[in-house]
Amino acid sequence: MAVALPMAGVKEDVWIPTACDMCYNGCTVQVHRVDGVAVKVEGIPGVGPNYGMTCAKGLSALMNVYSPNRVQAPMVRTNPAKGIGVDPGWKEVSWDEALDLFAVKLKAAMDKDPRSILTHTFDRYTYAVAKAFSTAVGSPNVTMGSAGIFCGNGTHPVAFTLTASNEIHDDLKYCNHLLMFGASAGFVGGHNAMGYSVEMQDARQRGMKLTVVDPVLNYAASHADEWIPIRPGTDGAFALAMMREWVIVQDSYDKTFLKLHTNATYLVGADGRYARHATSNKPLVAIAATGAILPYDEAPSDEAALEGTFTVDGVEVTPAFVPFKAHLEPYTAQFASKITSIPAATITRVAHEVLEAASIGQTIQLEGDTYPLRGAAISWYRGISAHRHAMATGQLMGQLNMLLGAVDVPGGVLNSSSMGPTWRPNLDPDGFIYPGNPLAGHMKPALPRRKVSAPETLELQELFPVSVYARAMLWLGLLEGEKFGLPYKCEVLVQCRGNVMQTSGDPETMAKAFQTIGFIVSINTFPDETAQWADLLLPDMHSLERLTPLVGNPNNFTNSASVEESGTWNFQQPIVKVVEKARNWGEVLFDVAERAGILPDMNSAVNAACHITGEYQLRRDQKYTWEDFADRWTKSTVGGEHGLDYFREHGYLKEDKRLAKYAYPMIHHGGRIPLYLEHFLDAGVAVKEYTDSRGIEWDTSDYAAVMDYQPCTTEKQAPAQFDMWLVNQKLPFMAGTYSAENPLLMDLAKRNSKVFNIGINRATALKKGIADGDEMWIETPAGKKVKGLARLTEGIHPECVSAPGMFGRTSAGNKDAVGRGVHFNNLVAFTLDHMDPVSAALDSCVKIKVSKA
Amino acid sequence: MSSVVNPFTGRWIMEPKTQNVWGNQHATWFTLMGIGGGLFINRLLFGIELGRFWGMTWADIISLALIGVGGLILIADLGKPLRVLRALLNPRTSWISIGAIADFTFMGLAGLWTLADLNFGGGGLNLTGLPWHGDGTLGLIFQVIAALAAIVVIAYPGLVLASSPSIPFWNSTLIPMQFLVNGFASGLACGLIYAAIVPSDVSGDVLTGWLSLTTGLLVLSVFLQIAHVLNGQYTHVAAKVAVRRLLSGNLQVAYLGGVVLAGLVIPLALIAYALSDSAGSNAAMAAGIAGVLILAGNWLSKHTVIRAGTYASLF
Amino acid sequence: MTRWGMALDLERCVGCYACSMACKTENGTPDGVWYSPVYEKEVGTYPNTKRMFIPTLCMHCEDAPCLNACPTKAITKRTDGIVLVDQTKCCGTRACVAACPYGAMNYVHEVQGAFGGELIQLEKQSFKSTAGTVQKCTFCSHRIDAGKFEPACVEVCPTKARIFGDLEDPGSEISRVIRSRNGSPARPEAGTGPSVYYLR
Amino acid sequence: MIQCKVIFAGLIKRVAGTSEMTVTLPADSTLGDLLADLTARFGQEFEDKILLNGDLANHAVVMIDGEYAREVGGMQARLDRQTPAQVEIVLLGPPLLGG
Repeated sequence: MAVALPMAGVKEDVWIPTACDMCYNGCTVQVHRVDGVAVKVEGIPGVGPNYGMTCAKGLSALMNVYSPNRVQAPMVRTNPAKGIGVDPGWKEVSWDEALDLFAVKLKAAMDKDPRSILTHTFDRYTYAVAKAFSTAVGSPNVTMGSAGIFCGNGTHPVAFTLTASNEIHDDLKYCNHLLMFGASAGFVGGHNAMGYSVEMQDARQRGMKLTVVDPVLNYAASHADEWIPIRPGTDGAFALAMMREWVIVQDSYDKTFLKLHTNATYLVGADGRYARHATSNKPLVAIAATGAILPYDEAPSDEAALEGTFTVDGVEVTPAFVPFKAHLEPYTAQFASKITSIPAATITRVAHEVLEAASIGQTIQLEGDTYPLRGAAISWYRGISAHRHAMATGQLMGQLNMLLGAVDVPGGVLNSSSMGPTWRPNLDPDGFIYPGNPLAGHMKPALPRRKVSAPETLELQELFPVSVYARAMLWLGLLEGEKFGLPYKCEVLVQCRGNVMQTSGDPETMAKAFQTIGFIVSINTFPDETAQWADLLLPDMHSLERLTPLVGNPNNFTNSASVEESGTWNFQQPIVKVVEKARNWGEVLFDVAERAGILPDMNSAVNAACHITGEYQLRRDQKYTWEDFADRWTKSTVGGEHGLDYFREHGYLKEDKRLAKYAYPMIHHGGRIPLYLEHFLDAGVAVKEYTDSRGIEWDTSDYAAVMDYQPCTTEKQAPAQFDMWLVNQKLPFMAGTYSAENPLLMDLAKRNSKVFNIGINRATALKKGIADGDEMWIETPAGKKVKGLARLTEGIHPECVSAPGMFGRTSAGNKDAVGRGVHFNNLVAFTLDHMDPVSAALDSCVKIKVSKA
Repeated sequence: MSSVVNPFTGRWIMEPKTQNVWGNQHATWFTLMGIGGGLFINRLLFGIELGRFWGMTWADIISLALIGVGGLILIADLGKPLRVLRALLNPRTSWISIGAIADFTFMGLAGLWTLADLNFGGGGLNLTGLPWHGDGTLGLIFQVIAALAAIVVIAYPGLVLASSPSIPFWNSTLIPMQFLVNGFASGLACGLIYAAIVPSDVSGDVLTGWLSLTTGLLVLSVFLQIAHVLNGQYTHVAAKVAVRRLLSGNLQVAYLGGVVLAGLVIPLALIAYALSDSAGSNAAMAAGIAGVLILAGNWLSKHTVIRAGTYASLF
Repeated sequence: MTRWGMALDLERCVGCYACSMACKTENGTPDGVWYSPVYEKEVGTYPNTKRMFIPTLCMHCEDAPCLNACPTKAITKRTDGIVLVDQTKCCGTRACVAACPYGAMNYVHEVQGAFGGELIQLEKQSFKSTAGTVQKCTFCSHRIDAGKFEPACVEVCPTKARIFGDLEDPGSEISRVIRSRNGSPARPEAGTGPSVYYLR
Repeated sequence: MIQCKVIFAGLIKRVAGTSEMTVTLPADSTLGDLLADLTARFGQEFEDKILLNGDLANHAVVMIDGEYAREVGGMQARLDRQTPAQVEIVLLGPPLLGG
C-alpha cells in the first residue's frame, strides 16, 4: 500500500454514530462515510456497552448493507408450489400493489379469526412494534424462531425464578471461581459480548479461576483453568452430585441465605404442598427453637427451621428443605460419574473448590450497606438448555447458586434487566418476587402462578404455565392445532427479519408446518430459506439504512454492576441508502395497519407495548410517521429532553452507573425465590387434566417440586450402533444466518479451517479408521446422512463429533454459502417426544454413527 | 496462480507452512542459468567448445541463449515485468539484485566477446577485427569478467533461497554450493552429449578427461545432497518436515527417483562404464546418456528443493 | 527516538478475529489479503487439551528480511521503525514473501472484490492495491501520522490482548508489560529483531 | 352518575365483540367497579383475561384519561376526574423478548 497521501478535494468525510445489528447486543458504533460511501465501522472509545471495541461481525457489516444479493424490490410469488429449494418464481410489483395485497389478506384473516395471524421477528430492538401489530389485529401469536427453541428454555424461566429478570450473568468483579456449563460468555459470545469479554479477561488476570463444563473445548474452555468434558445432556447429574457433596457430605451451604431469601423453610406435607394459614392462606414456617407455627412473613426468618418434623392441624409437615435434601441422596459422585463420564474424583474436587471459593458468610460494605460476598458462581446457557430436560437442568443450575447464597449478591449470579430505576419490586401472594419493570412487566413468569387454559396461541403457550415461552411448539400448533383445542388455523404469517425455517428444528418438519399457512409475507433483507416460502417478499432496510429508536437500553441485557462505566442508550440512524426500494419493516406494519383499518388500535397497542406515557402517547385518530413515533417513544422512555434530535447530535446517552442496591438487590427487594418448586406440582396437575381431557399424550413427570436427572430421549431410543453424539458449537465471528451473506465472515470461516469440517476425537477416529482430512459420513437413527471432512482433535469428548455454526444452507443471497458445511439443525429430530413438555426446549442431542466415506 | 499469494494465511492453523511463492518457472530459469553459466566457464577453462558456427563456439552461443531464455522466464514471471530494471537497485543486500546485475553483465560482455568471433568467411561479415576478439588483453578481460558474472548467475538463485531466514531447509550454504556443482556438472554434461552426437570431434583422452571431471563433480554433488538432507533432519523441525516430504512424502519419486537415482547414481555408473576399457565404441553413447540424465537431475533438484521449502511455525 | 512496537497477550486472545476484520476494513485490503490473522494451535492431549490463539501481523523487524531481499528498494524503514512497501516501485519478484519468517507479506496477483469479480463502490473507494505487487501491515502508519496512536487492531480487541507503544520509552505501557511478563518475539532464532512481542 | 367511554383494543376486542361502548356508573365508581360491570356483560372470560389474583394482569394495559391505571391507583383508581371518563383497555399478547 502506498504511503497514505492526504485526501485531496474531499467533499464529505464524516463519522456518524449508530448501533450495530450483527447480533442482538446492539453495540454503539460509528460509521465513517466519505463522499456518501460508508467505508468503515468502528466502536466509539469509552462508550458502552462495548467501550470502543467491535467484533468481527460488527466491523464487517458494510458487506451486508452493500451486498448485491439483497432483496431489491417487492415481489409476489408466481409458483404456487412451495418446498425446500423450490423456486418461488418472483415477479416484481410496486409497493402500493404489495401493501394492498397484504392488507386484503390481513383483513380476510381478521374477519375469519384475528388469532389466525402470526407475526414473527427476531429483531430485538423493535419487538414492541411487532407485538403491537399483533395485538392490534387481535392476535396473541407472536414468535421468534430458533433462539426460543434451543437457547433460553433452561435460562429465562430460571432467570425469572432467581432474579425476576429475563437474563442473568455473573458478577466478575468479585467472583473468584466461575463454574460455567455449556456457554462461552466472556469470550465474545452471548449477552453484552464485548463489555463482558473485557470483564472476563480482567477477572482471569486478577486470578479468577474458570472451570468450563462442555463436550467440546469451546472458546471459553480453551482458556479455562480446567476444561471438564462431559457427555451431552448430563449436566444435571453433575449438579446434583455437587449439591449432595455440599448438603449431605460436607453439610456446608448458605443456611442463612436459604432461610432469609428462599422457601426452604416453608412447611410442606406428605403431598409436597405448602401447609397454609387457615384464613390468610399464607405458607407457614416453624420456629426452630420453639416449634411455633407462623405465617412465613410473621416469623423472624433467620429463626425458621430448615429441618425437623412438625404438625399443622394434626397433619405431619417438614420444612421444604427436608424433601429437597432427601432427593439428593442417590446422586453420589460415582453415580454421576457413570452418567456424565466425568471421573468421580473430579466431581468431588470441583464441588470442594467451588464451595471453598464461595467463602459463605463473608460480607462487603458497598455504598453504606452490608452485602453478603460470594467468591463463586455457576453460569450456564444454551449448552444445558437444548435438551429434553432443559427446565430441570436449568433449575438445578439456579439451585447450585442458591445453596452458595450467590444470587443477586456481589460475586454471585446477577439479574441483568429487572432492576434499575424502573424496578417496582412486586411480591406474589406467597412472597416470591416477580418483574415490575414495565419492559419485562408484560412477561409471563412461573410466579405469580398462571392458570392452564385451552390454548389460544399457535405456540400452545397456555400448556406451559412455568415456562416463559413455548417457541419450539409453533410447528405443533400449526400442524396439530385442533387436536390441542385451537379453534383456528393460521391464515397469515407476517415474517420480519429472522430465518425461522433454517434456525428451528429440522426443516422438513417446519416445511410441513409452513404448508398449512394460507399467506406468508416476508419482509427480509436477503432471499433466505424462510423468504423462499413467502407469497409476498418485501425488501427490508438494513440496519445501516433505517431509523430505530432505543436499541441499547441500559436497564436491559446488561447489569453495569461490575463495570466501571455506566449503561448506554443508543439508536440506529440512516447512514446510507443502498437498496432504493427497501423500507423499515416497522414502518410497513404501521402502513398496513392503516390500510386494514386498524390504525387506532395499532396506536393504542403501541402505547401499551412500548409503555409510552403522557403527552407522548399516540392518539388513536392520527397517523404518525415512523420518525414521529420514534421521537415520542424515545422521549417517553429516556426523558423529554432526550428525543431523536439529542441522539442525532450526540449519538448515545450514558446512563449513570447503576447503584449497588440495584445491581445487588437480594437484600433490598425483601422477596423470596423458590428453591423447592411447589408451584410446579399444581401446574403439572392442571396440564395433565387439560391434556387428558383432550386425549393427548403429555408427559408431566418433570412437574415435580425437586428436580432429578433423566437421560434425553435420543439417549434412550437410539440403537446401539448409533454410539456417538453430534454437537453444535457457536462461533464468535458468525451469528444467525445473515452472517453467511457476508463474504468477509465466510472467508474467515473458511480460513478458520475447522468451521466447515467435522471435529472428531483423535483416539475415536483412529479406532474407526478415519484419518485427518478423510471424508466421513454422519448418520442419524432417522436415516439422515451427511458427509464432511474429518478434523482430528484432542479437544472434544471421545463420544462426540462437532459440526459448528449454522451452515449447509439451501437458499441464500450469497451462492457461495449454499450447500457448504453441515446444517446441524437438519439432523435434530423435531418430534414431540424430543421436546421438554415443561420448558418447550428442543433436545439437540443427535445420536449418530460415523464411518469413513 | 491464485489471486493472492501468502503461504501462511490459507489455513489459520499454527503449523509449518509449505511455500507456494515459487514454482516450476523458477526451477526452470534456475536450471537454465546454471547450465548456461557452467557451459561458458567450462569453455573458458577446459576449451569445451562443442564445435563452431560462423566462427563462434556453440558453447558460447548456447550459454548466452540459455541464460537469455532464463532471464525472459524470470521477467515474464514478475508481477510488474516492465519494472525489471528497478531490480538492479539494491545489490547491497538483495541477491536478486546482484544476480540481475550479473545477468546483464554476462549477457553484455559474453555476448560482445562471442560476437567478436563472428566470421562468415569468404568475404562475408567478419567481426574478428574487434579489439576484444580472442585472447588479447581486452579479450581476456571481457572473458574473465563474464566468467565471474557467470559464476554469480549460477549461484545467486541458490543464494536467494539460502538467504531466507524463514525457511530452515533453504537457509543453508549447501544450496548455493549444490547450484554451483550442478552448474559445472551440467556444463560438462553438454560436452558429453556433444561427444555422443559428434564422436569424431572429441578424442578418447579428451572424453576421458571430461568424464573423470564429471565423476568428481557428481560425487561432490552426492555428498552435498546427503549433507543437506542430514542437515535438514537435525536442525529444525520445519526442515525435518521438508526432508520427510523429500524422502517419503509427495516428492519422494522426484527426489529419490529423479535427483538421486537418475541424476546421480545412474550417470556415475554410466560414466564408470564409459571409462572402463570394455566400453569401446559405445563409451561416447554412454557418456551422452549420462549427460542428458545430469541435465534432468539438475532441473529436478531445483524443483524438489523449491517444492520442499517449508516455513518454520512461529509457535 | 520512537520505535513503535506491539505486545500480544496470549493469555487474553480468544480468537474472535475482531483484529483481523478491523485491519481489513481499516486498510481496504482486497479479497484474500489479511494482514492480521489469528492462528490456532491445539496443545496437550485429551482431556488436558488447550487451544492457543496466536495473533500475528508484520513484526516491523529491526533487520527486515523483506527489505534485504527486495531488489527494487520498494521496501523502506521509517525512523520510527515502521517498515513500508511502496507499490509504485515493487516489481513483484515475491522474494520478500519467501524471505518473511512471519507470513506477513501478501503478493496480490489480481485485485478482486469480496463478491468476486467487479468491485463494489465501497471497495473502489477504500482499496489501495496494485495488481502484481505486494502489500502488508503498516502498523496503521496513516493513523499514527494523524495522531491516533493506536492501530485499528489494537483499538478493537475485546479482551485488551494487544498493546501498542514506543519500545524505546522504558516508561511506556508496552515496555513495562514486556518486562513484567518477560515478553519475547516469535522465532527469535530468525534473528530479524521483531518489534512485536508475545506475552505467554 | 357518570358517563364512561370504554375502548377495547387488542385481544380483548374479540371477547367484548365491539371496539367502543359507553357505560354509566355511580359517581364514586372505581376501575374495579367498571370491570365488574363489564364482566357481568361479557362473562367470566372477560375477567379471566384482564385480572390475575384480583389485580390487573401484567399484560392487561388499562389507561384512564391517558394515564396508566396502575400508576393512578390500579383497581381503586377513580373514574370521575374527567367527564366523560375515557377508559382504554388494551390486552397485549404474550411476551416477545429474548430467546
